[in-house]
Amino acid sequence: MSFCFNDANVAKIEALKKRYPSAQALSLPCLWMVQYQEGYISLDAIDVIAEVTDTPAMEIYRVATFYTMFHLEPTTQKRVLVCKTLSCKLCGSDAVLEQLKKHDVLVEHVECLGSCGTAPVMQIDDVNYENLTPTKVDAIVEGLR
Amino acid sequence: MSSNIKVVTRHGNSLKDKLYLPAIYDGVKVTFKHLFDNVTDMNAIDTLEYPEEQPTDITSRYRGLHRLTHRADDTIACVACFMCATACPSNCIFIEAVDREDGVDEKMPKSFFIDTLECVFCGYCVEACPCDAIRMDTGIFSLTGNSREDFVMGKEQLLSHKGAFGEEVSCART
Amino acid sequence: MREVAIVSRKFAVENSHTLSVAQAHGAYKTLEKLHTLAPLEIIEIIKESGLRGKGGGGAPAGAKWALMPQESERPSFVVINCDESEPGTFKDRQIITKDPHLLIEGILITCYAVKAKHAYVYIRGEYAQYQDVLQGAVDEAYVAGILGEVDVTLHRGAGAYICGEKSALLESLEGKRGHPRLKPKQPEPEWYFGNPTLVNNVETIASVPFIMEHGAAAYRAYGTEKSPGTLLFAMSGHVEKPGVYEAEFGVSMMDYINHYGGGMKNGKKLKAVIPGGASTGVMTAAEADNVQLDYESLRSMGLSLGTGGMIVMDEDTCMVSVLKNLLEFYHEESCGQCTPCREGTGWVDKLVGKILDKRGSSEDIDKLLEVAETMNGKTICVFAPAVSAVIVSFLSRFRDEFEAAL
Amino acid sequence: MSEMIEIIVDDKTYRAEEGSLLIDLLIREEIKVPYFCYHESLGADGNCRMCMVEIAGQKRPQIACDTLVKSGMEVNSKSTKIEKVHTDILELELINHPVDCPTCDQAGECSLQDLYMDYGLHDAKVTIVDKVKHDKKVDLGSNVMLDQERCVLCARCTRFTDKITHTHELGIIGRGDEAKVSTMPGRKLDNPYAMNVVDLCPVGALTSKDFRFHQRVWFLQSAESICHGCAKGCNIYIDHNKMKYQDDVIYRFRPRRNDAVNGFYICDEGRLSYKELETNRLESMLYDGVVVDEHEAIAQYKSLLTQYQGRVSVVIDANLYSEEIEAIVAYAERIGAKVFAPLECYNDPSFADDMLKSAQRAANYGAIVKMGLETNMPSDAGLIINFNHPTHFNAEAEIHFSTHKQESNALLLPMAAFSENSGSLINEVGLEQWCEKAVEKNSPAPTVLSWLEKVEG
Repeated sequence: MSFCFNDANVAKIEALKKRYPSAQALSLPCLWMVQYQEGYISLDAIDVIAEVTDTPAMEIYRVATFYTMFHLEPTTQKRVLVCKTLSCKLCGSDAVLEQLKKHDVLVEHVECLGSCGTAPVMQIDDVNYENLTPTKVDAIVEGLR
Repeated sequence: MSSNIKVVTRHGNSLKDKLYLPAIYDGVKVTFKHLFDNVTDMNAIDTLEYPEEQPTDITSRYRGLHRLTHRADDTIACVACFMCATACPSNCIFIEAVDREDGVDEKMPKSFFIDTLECVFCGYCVEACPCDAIRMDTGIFSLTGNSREDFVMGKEQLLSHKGAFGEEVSCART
Repeated sequence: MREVAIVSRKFAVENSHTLSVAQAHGAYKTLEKLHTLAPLEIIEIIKESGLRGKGGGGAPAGAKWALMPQESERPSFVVINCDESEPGTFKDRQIITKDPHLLIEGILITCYAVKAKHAYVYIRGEYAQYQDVLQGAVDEAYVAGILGEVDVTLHRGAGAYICGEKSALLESLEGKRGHPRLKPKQPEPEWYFGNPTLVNNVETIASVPFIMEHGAAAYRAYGTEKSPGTLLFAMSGHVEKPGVYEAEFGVSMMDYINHYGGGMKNGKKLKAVIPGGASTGVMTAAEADNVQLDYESLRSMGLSLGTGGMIVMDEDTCMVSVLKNLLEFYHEESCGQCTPCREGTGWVDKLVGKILDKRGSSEDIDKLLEVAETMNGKTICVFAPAVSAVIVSFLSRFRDEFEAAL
Repeated sequence: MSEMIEIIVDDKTYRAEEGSLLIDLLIREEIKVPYFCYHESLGADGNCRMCMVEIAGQKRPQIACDTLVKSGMEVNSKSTKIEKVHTDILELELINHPVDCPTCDQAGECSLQDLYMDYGLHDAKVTIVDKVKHDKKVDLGSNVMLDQERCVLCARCTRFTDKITHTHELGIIGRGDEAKVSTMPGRKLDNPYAMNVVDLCPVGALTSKDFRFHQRVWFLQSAESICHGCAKGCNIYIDHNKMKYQDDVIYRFRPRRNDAVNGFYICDEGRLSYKELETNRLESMLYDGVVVDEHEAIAQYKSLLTQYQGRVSVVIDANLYSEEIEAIVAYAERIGAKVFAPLECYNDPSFADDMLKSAQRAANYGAIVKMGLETNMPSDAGLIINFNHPTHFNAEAEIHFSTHKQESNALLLPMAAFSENSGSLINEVGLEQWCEKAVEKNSPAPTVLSWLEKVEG
């Protein structure tokens, strides 16, 4: 199985190339595109990105493993990011986590999501769900189906 | 006086000391006392009637024949680090190392020989071992053989020796 | 308390992120005036205003702008740091969602002053939904012809706290791992693919239009002598109404918490406050009673103002578990480049974990301080020194709690 | 070239080029400074934080690898304060290290061990038991084994594949204390210089599959020599040892620094060429496939020489030492033989690259050219006396001084290989270099010079 950027992404890459002094700068945007297109970042995709960005594939792989938001393994479950950092912890992220364990989702315990004022918070598909309570968690996760 | 003759001054503080004869008498007295005791009671002799009689006073600190210890899982404890061979003053330990494939460790001896004819039983190898893999606690003090080769102990033989004082497995490698 | 709205003036306006609403409320007015001034004159105004970087360090912005070459063979760039990852900090997100055009206006002024034609906004990966709002505003500005001569590109990070450090951010923007760079030997601009680059925080740039419009003196009318102007202070944790509220430097911390935050949650007693984001250390309730929110006051206590994102903790909070929580954060986020940070953050995390599990000994507390000492001042960036300061601040103020946990 | 200035290190004055790296000065002047990540050929990376020194006027200790020498700079490299810094950072390097020196092949030449002896020597303060775990046995390919737990993440190996070979196989992946060196999943380290990462690695993370476990390094003796793989003349150490009751054996070749020739590196093919010196060696004198003693061999030699008087050609291998070549040429003159040193067979363009590998695969190529010897193939030869030249010649009769066994009915006389003899070589650009004698075999084959004495005696 080999990877190809879809047409929309190919157009995006062409547009982005004009906006950076070097193609290497496209590695993060490309990794994002791959992740949205495929759900995860495969080694094939890394090779394609390496070609697009004119950068060694290893460099792209190093980058992909550095940033925690990139996933190198596919999953069929819904990823739920729960913030575990201080403000959320003080405001009850442990209860949120306990509640989430009862659902069939892939819970990722992540560091600060930048919603300290509306803690506790979780993020699903780039959307923050704030001021959570266990009841709210149930409603939100049920709503995903 | 001839220059070849050296005058030795008598030692001692008193005349009795300077005479020497009383001291000689004291010494001879001890000798004859033992002679007399031994002749009258054969059991008082400290000599062992070996091999009919075997020693009973071998302690755990006695440096007997070497052995290679096992880990708790019964595999060899030695990792072929060559520390014993390096420390050995008589260069009588011969090791060949090899990749260990059983997943227990990375490295083990493919062959491990101690030439006990060259060995001076100093125990440096035991001191040097970082893995408590070689010991001299077998209590074996007597080695016999028909050829020189019989005294070159291989890995299997060294592994087969049992410890004589209870501590069977390597303390360092569990 | 004097109400002030320099950056937050359009926050309450509905749909302020759209160009029409923003313009109706005065957005982009300064652009007409902009070209009547020379770039160097603008830098002078910024210098006079005493504007300080609001990303945590508080370095004077004007001096940084002045490092940018006015004549350069290579193109200059402006990079806006919106990698807001410091726990307790969530102010830049308010700007990019509630008044993105203020930021764009600030960018245009900055680019003019430092002769840059392209600005990048580096947004943390977790802010995708807020990035969309800002991207919408940028698109509108392109359509309206506000952007075009100057380009603005949004660049999304992907979950690395260290990319908030300016040189790590640039590495990341170059498409590499976010490793901070070795520091230059003399003052010089940052470099993006070898091109001179200015890196500023979102709020710093968003403060620029006000200064342009009303002059340096108007900005200096707020705040203190050394910390002029305002900051989007924020609070979270055990307060009734957590959130972001703009206030001038120098206000009393307790006044701020009581006035905007509605006091402590459930009427509990205050125990401790982390003054400006996780890395700024911790203070006791007694210290919080007397402290003013400006860089110098906090510096004198051995703490720092950081981004002004306060984390408020009530009497029921266990300080050992708070420190453990923070150290887990640092352990997770260390980039792993320098030995003291890579190994030290893990060790202190595990040590505090040991104390929290009641397996610790008094030696472990001393060891914590010793490791903290080793982590201080021996690394490329200030991540490890910040961790070190956090440990020291916790142990110097709440040592009894740690000892009780043994 | 920049101005030479004076700086003070530990109260002594040194001269250095302004703006050069302080650590280079410290290394050059042999002032003890601990470091892992710095390497003269890879430059500063500043990640290990070990090379800290105190600089007058600076509040904090500074890393010497990122400090430029300035006139009047005062450096202190051994105060109690700075020694504590070294000790403390070294301790951090060790907290997640498995400390498995007994099984580690780097033991004896490991920077961590050496620095622990210099700066550590304390009991472990680490009480945490859950060290970070990684893979301990990764076969990277190209004879390189990786132990991720022993790695100090100095990034020398990754910088080598990035900056020197530009092949980018290695990288540090992950971050924080989970960071580790790796290749991309399913891919291998694959370049002709790959094994240099083993030398570069300051600790036991990268070891040579070819060498590891064969010998402990403290038993080895090193001789300074030159690689015979091609005409580049890369400087090497021949690491060899004679174990009790055994023969003297070469265990490995290591590159030896020479900035004028090979810098810090050698190619893998050259590095592994030591194996040829240990295998398939001609050990006895043979005539017509039958073992003969020295007396018979010399008698046979002389009778062949008499029989083909006037129709004798001498052929010389371009890997022989200059001294040997000169002696052979002089001998040929005495017996009235023509001298040939055909070079055609050494030419292998497929071997060449723009780093260290030369298409001329003969170590003393330069000497043959310099002496102006006939490089054509010998023609109309009755008898060919071949001094280890690899080509098979058609002649009525042949006498072959050879290091290695071969299928031949000729008079085969074993001779010492370059590692068993000393002499000088001239490389392809005319640089003359000396090779030490390394190996003393239990029953050594005669050298060319002693053979000449024997056959003329």
